Amino acid sequence: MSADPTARFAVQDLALSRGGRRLLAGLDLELTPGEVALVTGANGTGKTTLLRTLAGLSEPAAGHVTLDGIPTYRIAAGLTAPIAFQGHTDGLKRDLTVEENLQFYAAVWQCNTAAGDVIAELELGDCAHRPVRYLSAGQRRRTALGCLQMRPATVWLLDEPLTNLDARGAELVERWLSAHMARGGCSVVATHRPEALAELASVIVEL
Amino acid sequence: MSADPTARFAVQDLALSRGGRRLLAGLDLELTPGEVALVTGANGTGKTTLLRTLAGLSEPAAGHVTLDGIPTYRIAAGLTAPIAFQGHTDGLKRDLTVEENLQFYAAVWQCNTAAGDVIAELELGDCAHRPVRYLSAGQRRRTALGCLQMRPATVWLLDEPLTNLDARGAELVERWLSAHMARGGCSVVATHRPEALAELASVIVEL
Amino acid sequence: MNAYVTLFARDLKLALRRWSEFATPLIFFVIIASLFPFALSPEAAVLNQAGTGVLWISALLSSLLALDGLFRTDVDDGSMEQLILSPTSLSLLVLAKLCAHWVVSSLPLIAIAPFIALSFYMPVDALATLIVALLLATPTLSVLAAIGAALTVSLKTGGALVGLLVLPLTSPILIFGTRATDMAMNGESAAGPLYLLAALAAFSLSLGPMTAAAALRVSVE
Amino acid sequence: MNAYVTLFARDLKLALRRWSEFATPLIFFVIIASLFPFALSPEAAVLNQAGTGVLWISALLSSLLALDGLFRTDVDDGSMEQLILSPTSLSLLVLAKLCAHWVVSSLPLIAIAPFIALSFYMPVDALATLIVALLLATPTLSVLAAIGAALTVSLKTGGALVGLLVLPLTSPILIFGTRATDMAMNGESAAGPLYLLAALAAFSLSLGPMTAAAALRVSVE
Amino acid sequence: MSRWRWFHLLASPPYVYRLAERLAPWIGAASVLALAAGTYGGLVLAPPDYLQGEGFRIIYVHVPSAYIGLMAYVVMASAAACGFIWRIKLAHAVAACTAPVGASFTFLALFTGAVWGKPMWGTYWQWGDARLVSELVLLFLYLGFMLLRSSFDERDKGDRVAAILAAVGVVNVPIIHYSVEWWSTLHQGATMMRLDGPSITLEMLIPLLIMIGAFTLCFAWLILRRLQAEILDRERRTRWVEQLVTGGAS
Ligand code: HEM
Ligand SMILES: Nc1ncnc2c1ncn2[C@@H]1O[C@H](COP(=O)(O)OP(=O)(O)OP(=O)(O)O)[C@@H](O)[C@H]1O
Ligand SMILES: Nc1ncnc2c1ncn2[C@@H]1O[C@H](COP(=O)(O)OP(=O)(O)OP(=O)(O)O)[C@@H](O)[C@H]1O
Ligand SMILES: [Mg+2]
Ligand SMILES: [Mg+2]
Repeated sequence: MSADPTARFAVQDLALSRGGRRLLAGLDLELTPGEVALVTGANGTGKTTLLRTLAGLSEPAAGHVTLDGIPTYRIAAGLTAPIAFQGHTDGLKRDLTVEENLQFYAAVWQCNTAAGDVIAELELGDCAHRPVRYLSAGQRRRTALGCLQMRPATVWLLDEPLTNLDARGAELVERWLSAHMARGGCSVVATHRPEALAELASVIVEL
Repeated sequence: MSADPTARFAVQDLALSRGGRRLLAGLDLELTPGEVALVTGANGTGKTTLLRTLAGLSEPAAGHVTLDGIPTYRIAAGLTAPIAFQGHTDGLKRDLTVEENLQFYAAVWQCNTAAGDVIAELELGDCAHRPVRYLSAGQRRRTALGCLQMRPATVWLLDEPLTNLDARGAELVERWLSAHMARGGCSVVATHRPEALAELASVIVEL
Repeated sequence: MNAYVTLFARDLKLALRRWSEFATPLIFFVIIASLFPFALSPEAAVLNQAGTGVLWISALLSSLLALDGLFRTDVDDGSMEQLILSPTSLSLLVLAKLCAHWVVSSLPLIAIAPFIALSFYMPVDALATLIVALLLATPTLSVLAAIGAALTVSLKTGGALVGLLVLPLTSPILIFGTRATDMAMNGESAAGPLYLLAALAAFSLSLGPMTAAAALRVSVE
Repeated sequence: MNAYVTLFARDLKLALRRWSEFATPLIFFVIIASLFPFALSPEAAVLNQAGTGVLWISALLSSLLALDGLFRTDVDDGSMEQLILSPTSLSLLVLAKLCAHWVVSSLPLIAIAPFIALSFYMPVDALATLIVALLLATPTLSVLAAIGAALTVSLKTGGALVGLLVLPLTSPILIFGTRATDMAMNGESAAGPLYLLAALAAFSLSLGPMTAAAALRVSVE
Repeated sequence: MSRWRWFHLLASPPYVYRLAERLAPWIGAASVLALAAGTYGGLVLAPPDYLQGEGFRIIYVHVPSAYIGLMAYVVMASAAACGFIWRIKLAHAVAACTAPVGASFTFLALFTGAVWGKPMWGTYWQWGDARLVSELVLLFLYLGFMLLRSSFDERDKGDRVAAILAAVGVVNVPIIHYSVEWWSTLHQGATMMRLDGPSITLEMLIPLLIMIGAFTLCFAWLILRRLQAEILDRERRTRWVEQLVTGGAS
């Protein structure tokens, strides 16, 4: 399951539509290892839809999204899993503790990062054994982001990762993104606060 | 149901706890008509808990929250409703359209603001008749904030109102807050981006 | 009162938004009833005997099934907080939700019950009693289910136990209901069990919404 | 395989944390079973006839009832997206969830069934057949219900629509199940229907998870 | 090579629309003729049954509609499966417009059977009978398909999800059919519905066969017309439909 860290992520002539309405068309984008693309745009312009399509969760209306030449839609259909997606929802089980949630994802992705280390980095030490249901919104978001460390993924697709995070949380996201780039990964981040991540970005896609 | 626009909102020696842990103690705050208090603090320090207690949704561990001398906990128990609370969740029905959601709250609060005007102000014209389920995260948040205009409330309690909003959305919140203050209302806003609302704030509570 | 009507209308609208939603409890009822002959022997004598039971159990199930989500969606999406903070009393609002749910789930079922009863060879004279009994029993079932739903929503794990305690309370309703139907089928007067059902309905409708409202207030805290 | 075990364990753990949700169908089962004698005449002969039917219908309903939420919570909280993107095949993960659900909801029911059967005067010799038949039939019921749940997961309409989709498909199981039980009660060998149940279980377990996975993929889109 | 050309043509809505436009009148006319012939043969030429008297003539509606009801399900499920596997929107359209037609014929079979049952068995409905119950289950399968499809606001998604259901259903139809048959023979012996084997005369049989043919043609005509409507609805935003509509208006 070890993902190739130097993959090429390419978007060609992409068109998206929702409910019969065309959201965007003719989008081209190419990310080489170590690059971050920021996606910005007003509410409802299609950032989330774009990220889901890049992840291979939905099929584009036209065009292609490929990772090393393989369409991501087929990757999502179970070949291998080099793509990590973090959407508006957090993907956590309310009744499991922070630690259990992290361990679950580690097991599913067959990754041997220790949950304890990630929890320490997230500064969630005192709620590690508390069910997620009792966490504050920001603590939940941190846990969800922690799951990123549990996936050996080449491409990170993050939808407004800074939501509900305080200043230290935002710093953490920045640090993790740089580390991911340094490892040769690439990433697409949708955000309403491009200024907070502008230093890292190599491309800015304005929808 | 007409709310007194010039009420006095007072917090005396408030203490909060969750799950047996004391979150804060000895908080005093007094808001006169036209004042906005910003609540800031790291993730998990108790901003949401504070706002819910102010709204009267939960009882404080110690101390009092009063609006013109009446404890808000009793207000919430059904006497009258001069308090509007907007939390992390949006309180919208997924299967109703934007317009229907707004009209519902207008009817429950017996307020005769026209939904159409609010929708226009929210710039949601083209999704007014779309079920909320199909809106983007930001469009949903706007709709939720729109419900504020449907309640003749003196006190606005907003928990991170800027979440998921783009720049124009943030401006709108600012504009509405100023209008509310100009009407003689007061408000408490929890946020991780105090700089965006700093101009309006008369008090900043650092948790 | 205005808020009552609004919430009632909203819940009706939510239910009717898709016609499938309105039709499915009905079809569900028909299907359960038509599956029973598979499990029992399809002879008229046995079916006739079991018909009453089948009808009442199907009625119970279809009024309980949908009720689980009665408050959960409102609590999850934050509407419940808004309703609690609204100027109208929460008990009244709970009653509105209950009534809407009853109209959508129980009323069509009562309308179709006579046909099912006929297909189970119930005598025509007994139908009126069956309908009256269902009209009296279903509100109580709905109230009980609503209390269970409110407790389950509010007390997360521990309180669900209370929800479980509510379920067995439905058995008196079923017993009086089947009793009334059986008596009518035998040509006797079913007034006794019907009065009891009416008393239970009055009792539960007057106290139930308050109880559910109290449980909900805790849930949101 | 590792992911299979993990997901299985997680779902078991979640179920035990919310045990009341899973106990509900069981209580249902007991209530229905204890209530049926009221609807039938309490004579041994009639009860004996109806007992099989009641047992099977309750088994059917209780495996359908809880399954509605099998995927819904995962879809709502975004876990499903993560599972779809994971390196393990989705069919295998669906199978894991199914197995966990079966252990939590069907197994206790099978454990309690003999006691209910005895209370309906079923002969002791027939109990072994009853248990085997339930063991063979419940997996197919769960698979069918899971497919129904996957098809409707992105709809607000919950249990009722699933019922409509799935109940007609379950009639063979009911027929073979009751047939096996009846044959055993008459002292005949029930091998025939049991083999058919086993064949259906093998068939549905091999194709069902794939089908449910395909439905989930479309739904989450 | 040419086989693939056909495949592509059949997946092209305008082509299929025009093809249906050309075929429908012929099939419709043929169906009317056959219906007339079958009705005349069945109601006038065929002699009354020696057991059931004139009442047996309902068979000329009952059996054909029962047969169409079953066949339509197979048509619907195959179309839906093609649509799902090869992602042909048109195949989904075929499935979508077959469902109500099939459900109607199934209902007709149930209804005529019930009406027939009253004089023959003394009751409209008999839970114990295999055919009756499996026909009812078939009706539920249709209703499930239609309800599921219409529950999605995005037609695309509804098509694909319902296709899965149709495929599961088609696997189950034979299982249901046979299991029900075995079940009822266990409890009450042979069913009452049986043409009396060799005793049926040619005069009765031939009109029946003609009626079956006529119903099939009628079914085909209904499907073609409904398919045209469905295509127009699905393609209402395309240029060719616009031209078709404005061209027709001017
Ligand atoms: C609601 C009641 C009824 C239903 C649902 C029903 C259904 C069916 C079905 C599904 C078929 C099979 C057609 C085929 O195999 O292609 C059939 C055939 C037939 N039915 Fe009925 N039926 C009903 C009542 C009756 C009654 C009351 C009679 C007459 C006494 C009757 C006489 C026949 C005959 C003669 C056939 C042709 C049998 C054959 O060719 O094998 N049906 N019916
Ligand atoms: N049942 C509980 N048991 C223990 N701790 C709890 C419980 N419920 C909440 N908490 C804790 O209470 C604290 C306050 O949460 P609250 O949601 O008020 O924080 P917040 O300031 O709004 O944070 P954020 O900025 O992340 O939204 C959190 O640290 C949370 O973990
Ligand atoms: N079924 C549908 N019918 C019509 N429009 C739809 C449907 N589903 C989504 N949309 C629209 O598609 C657009 C794209 O939504 P998306 O969630 O991708 O936006 P976004 O850029 O992420 O916005 P935000 O910044 O608010 O998160 C929105 O305008 C939404 O209203
Ligand atoms: Mg978005
Ligand atoms: Mg908070």
